[in-house]
Amino acid sequence: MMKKGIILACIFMFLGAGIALAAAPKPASGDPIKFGAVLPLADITGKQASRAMQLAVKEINAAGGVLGRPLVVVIADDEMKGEKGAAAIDKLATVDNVYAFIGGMSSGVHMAQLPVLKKYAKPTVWIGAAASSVIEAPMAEQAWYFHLHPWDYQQVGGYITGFKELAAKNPLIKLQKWFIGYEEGAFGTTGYKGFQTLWPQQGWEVSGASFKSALMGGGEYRAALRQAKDYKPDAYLWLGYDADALPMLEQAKEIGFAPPMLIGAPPGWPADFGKSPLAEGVSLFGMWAPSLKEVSKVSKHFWDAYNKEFNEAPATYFAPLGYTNVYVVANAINKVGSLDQDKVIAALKDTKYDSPVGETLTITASRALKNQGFTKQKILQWKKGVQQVLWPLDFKTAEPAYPFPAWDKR
Amino acid sequence: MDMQDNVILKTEKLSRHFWGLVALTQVDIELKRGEILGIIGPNGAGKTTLINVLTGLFPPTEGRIIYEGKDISALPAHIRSRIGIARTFQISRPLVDLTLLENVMTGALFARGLTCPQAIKKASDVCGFMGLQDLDKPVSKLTALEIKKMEVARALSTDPKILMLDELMAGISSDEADEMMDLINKIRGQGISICVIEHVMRVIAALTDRVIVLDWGRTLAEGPYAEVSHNPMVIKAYLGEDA
Amino acid sequence: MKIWKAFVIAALFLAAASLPFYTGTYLLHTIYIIMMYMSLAISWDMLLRAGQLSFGIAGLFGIGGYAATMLQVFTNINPLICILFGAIMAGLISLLIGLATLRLRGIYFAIITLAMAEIFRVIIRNLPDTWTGGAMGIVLNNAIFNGDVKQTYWLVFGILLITIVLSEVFNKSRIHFAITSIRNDEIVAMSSGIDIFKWLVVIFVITSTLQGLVGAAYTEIYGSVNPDANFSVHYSLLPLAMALLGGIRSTWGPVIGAIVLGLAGEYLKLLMPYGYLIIYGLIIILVILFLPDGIMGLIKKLTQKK
Amino acid sequence: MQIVSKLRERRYQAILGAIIMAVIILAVKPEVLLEGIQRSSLYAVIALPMALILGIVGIINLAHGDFMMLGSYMAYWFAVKSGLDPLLAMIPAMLAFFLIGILTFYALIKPVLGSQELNQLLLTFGLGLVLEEAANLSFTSAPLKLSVPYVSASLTIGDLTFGTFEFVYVLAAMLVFYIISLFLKKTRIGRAARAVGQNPKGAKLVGIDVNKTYLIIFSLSIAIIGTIGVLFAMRHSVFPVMGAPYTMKSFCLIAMAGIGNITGILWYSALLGVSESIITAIPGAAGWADLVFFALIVGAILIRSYQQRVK
Repeated sequence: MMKKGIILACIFMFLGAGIALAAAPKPASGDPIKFGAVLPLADITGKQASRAMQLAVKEINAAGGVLGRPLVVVIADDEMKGEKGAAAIDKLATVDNVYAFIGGMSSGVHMAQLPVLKKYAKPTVWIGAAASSVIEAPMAEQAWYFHLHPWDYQQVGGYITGFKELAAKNPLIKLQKWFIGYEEGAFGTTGYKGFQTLWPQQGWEVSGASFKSALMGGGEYRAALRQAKDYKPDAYLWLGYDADALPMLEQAKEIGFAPPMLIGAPPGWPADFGKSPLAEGVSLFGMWAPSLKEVSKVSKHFWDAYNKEFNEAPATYFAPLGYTNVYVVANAINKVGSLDQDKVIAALKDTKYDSPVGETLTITASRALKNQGFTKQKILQWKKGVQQVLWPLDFKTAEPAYPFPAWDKR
Repeated sequence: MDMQDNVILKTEKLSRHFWGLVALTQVDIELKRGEILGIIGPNGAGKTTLINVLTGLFPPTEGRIIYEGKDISALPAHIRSRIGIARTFQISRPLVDLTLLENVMTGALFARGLTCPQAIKKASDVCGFMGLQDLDKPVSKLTALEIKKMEVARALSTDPKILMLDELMAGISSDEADEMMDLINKIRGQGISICVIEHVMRVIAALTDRVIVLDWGRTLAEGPYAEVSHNPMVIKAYLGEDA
Repeated sequence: MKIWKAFVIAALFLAAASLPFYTGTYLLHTIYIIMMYMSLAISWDMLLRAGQLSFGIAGLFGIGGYAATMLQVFTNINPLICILFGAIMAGLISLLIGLATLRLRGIYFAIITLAMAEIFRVIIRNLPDTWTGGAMGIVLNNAIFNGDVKQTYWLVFGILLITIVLSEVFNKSRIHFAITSIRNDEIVAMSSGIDIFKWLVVIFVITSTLQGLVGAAYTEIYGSVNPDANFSVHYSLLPLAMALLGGIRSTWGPVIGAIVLGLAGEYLKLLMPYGYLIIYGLIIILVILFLPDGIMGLIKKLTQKK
Repeated sequence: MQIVSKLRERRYQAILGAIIMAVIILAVKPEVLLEGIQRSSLYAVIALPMALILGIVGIINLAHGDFMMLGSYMAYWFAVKSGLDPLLAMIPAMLAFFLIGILTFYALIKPVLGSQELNQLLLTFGLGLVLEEAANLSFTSAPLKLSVPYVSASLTIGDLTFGTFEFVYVLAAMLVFYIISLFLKKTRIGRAARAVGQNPKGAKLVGIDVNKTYLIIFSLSIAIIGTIGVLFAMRHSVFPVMGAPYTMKSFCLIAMAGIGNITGILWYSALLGVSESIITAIPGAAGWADLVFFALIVGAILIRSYQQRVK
């Protein structure tokens, strides 16, 4: 009896919503359309992504909502634990009845969510989890699964193209010998393995040494740095976290290691990194930099709106990614004009969205997955305390400083 | 042969050192079947160490322990308990999270390998023998005498052939001590050989067939109490300690 | 009295077993997560009853998970067999560790168990990718029962039942007397004919097998393993907190503690998305300060007064 | 002959072994030894106050690293607000953390002194959780890092270039060790503390105010670890969960040395730090450093227990 009542009520609500939709398209009203986002809220990446999502929701609703109905993003914390991440999907699906799943951060958590996601097979657009070995292949057959963050190997592939283009413009830049200092966890090791497979294909040499990230209680890099110094690389890259950034540079300076190119690839940077004199000339990989606001309107809009809304600067690229995440799904539904899942998925595949990370987001096939969003990260460089974009050249905000300035000449 | 059969436990040149300190040196003792042997000596003479070595808490540094004709020097404590060597402790060691009956049961359960119902029966019998009542009381509510009796009962529930009582009379009144002595005599009556460490000489005099005097880890004298108590060396050892 | 007790237990059992018929997916999922932690908490407590403190739940949890997953990957046999295999492997490994270390006591044994968990993690992370998936881990083709929540619930409930039954056996049989003697006074225990080392090894192996069982079920349910997640220290600490909160050395203490902390975590998260863990920490502090014997201690006090 | 008999003692064997190893490493890769000693000192100086609390108050303080974390945030905050050298923050930190120690003692530690060890353990675990989350709510999880030029100072002798700042940790470890030893041996309260640590009931009988002794030892230890937090922040990133791994490492070190063995902590941290340094210096082996770390701990504990059993 109860069930029937609920179903009837739902039908009436849908009917009501339909009538409301036909009658008055603006502003958003009626029964909300819900997206469910799973993010680690205790971490700054998840916290800022969730805020950026709320920002997008606010804008979308102000502009008429989704199908004229208000959009709601229900956010669930995964606590960076697999089981909590999976339970969050169950909650969003059954308690909140969300239409689509968005969000995402760590691959480790996402691995445990794959079975639940498969169970619901709702449109899922993920902004995190870049580890191809454990995510890409298992999700290859799922038409409803969209992955926006570039896979680990795509990132590495992007760097190859990027550095080649930079070197073509500046013949001083040498790329023959690389040394990778990588953190010993999943993030660093998978990254290093990508370099080990792709670098020799370019005829470039690569070697590496692991270290324990400060995030895991490490913070001693001198052994890895000394090995790098002995190797005399053209470029030294470290795959670690934000907590490793400055201590790593301080220790590099300490042992007198200043390669022609020094690159970092943490997912975020400490807030005050740019203030340190050691930061000057450090190259980095990332999806996004505040300086993009100089060359991209969407970026500028996002930057201003986020600052205004939350009184803080977006410090990680997961903020613009979260913002993009909501827009992409909302746009697809609005384009289709209904919640028909197959059509919405088709529309998602057709996505053309000018995202705040710079590029226009389109969906292409990656190695195994049909629905891959971004395919590369950017090459950036710290200059006078600001991250400038060096590559892709379309978004260039500065010329590369090369070689990396000596420690005592800054 | 006859002699051997008469002796249930004996030590041969038993020594025990702790981190270079000597606690027992070359101790030779014999415990005869059905006898009550007293072990006396000033504090620190090695009495408790002797019991600890005999029951297997520590292995001897040198020497052998022969029990019923077999060398048991290398056997661990729980095996010695199973083959019939039981003891009580100088400072009572009740198992605080168990009741009175359960305390007594442990011996029957593990040394005799009885099932729980059998052990309950056995323990109740032993407690009855010892005059213990209210068997479901937690040990925290027991009197000093009851705890002492409980310790004896726990030892008896292992069906021992030898019972070693370490200062059983300490901390109980003289009337209670008389009651305890009666019980000990009854236990001997069941054919159990008993080894008593005691400071209360009245008890030693009344109870024992024979005493061994230890001093500085050595055997100082041996014989019936009446004889030994007049031994000048023994008197000196005690007085020396007092002086 | 006894009939009453049996009736209550039967009613509880039926209610728990039939939960999937009238509970939503999310609640069911939350409950079986809590049940997994509950099993870990009870098994941890079972070792504690013998006087040994373990910080190594995560290690055995992870070993069980890895063993199950690797068997699944290499043979693709029935996941239930893999779960069993995971449990057995955890048991075997704990047997070796127990034989080597169970002469230690107190924090020395505790540290060894902690170190053991870390050592497993480092070894698994450094093994070739083709074996353990290295630092990234392994994803299975599918979760057990294709992710069906009801059957998953029954699986976890079954594991919890096994744990509870074993825990009750620990409390009601001769094992109870052995471990209580060992905990209270090892010298008395020896003198009562208890082979302490043997008992400790047996109990360590049983509780470790249970922890491996939960870990193996966990990986089959979520279809994946990776060294950082499956050996995460929170699998050691959270069950410990649950058991202490509920009241140690009983079956129902850890059960209550797991329910309280598990549900509190889940609801606080809804009330206070950012930083609810601070409340969680405060709950722990307040309970220790005001209910030193845990919630079970409070219940006992209240019922004794009547 | 005297030398030979001294060599029988374990302590001298250890010293001799350490010297031989040091000479070998010094000859091949001197920087490995130097960096190992620097790292060892950091381990030791963090573990020492925790050992003091465990040895005398009898509490395993699982929030130990979190107090260090607070100290590090304080250093950051001090340097940013005042513009002064963050090292100067050590003085206010010492005072502030002594007070924090007193408050923590009265609010949390004293009420559980009589209860079971596990409750004390869980209490400090809860406290650690609260401190970490409070830091997370106030400062977010994003790391902060002081930017002080002299922490990357180095010295070059011939081919060898090595960092000099971390000798501050060596100095700190020596200083803390001597302060603790002197305090325990020479002061009245220190002697009382040792008595209390060995036998609280007995100490009470001879008229020592056990609670006051606990209070002073606890607050002193918190003051030390808070101050170490300042030193730590000079060279490391500061974020809410930075302390937790050091709590674990310190706990391991204390177990390795044996409770109450303050000198042992210096030796064993040297063993751990230098061997870690050696492992990480071998190309390709760095990933196994943790294994060596924990294997050494397990080995040390097992060997000691075996030796005690044989005796």
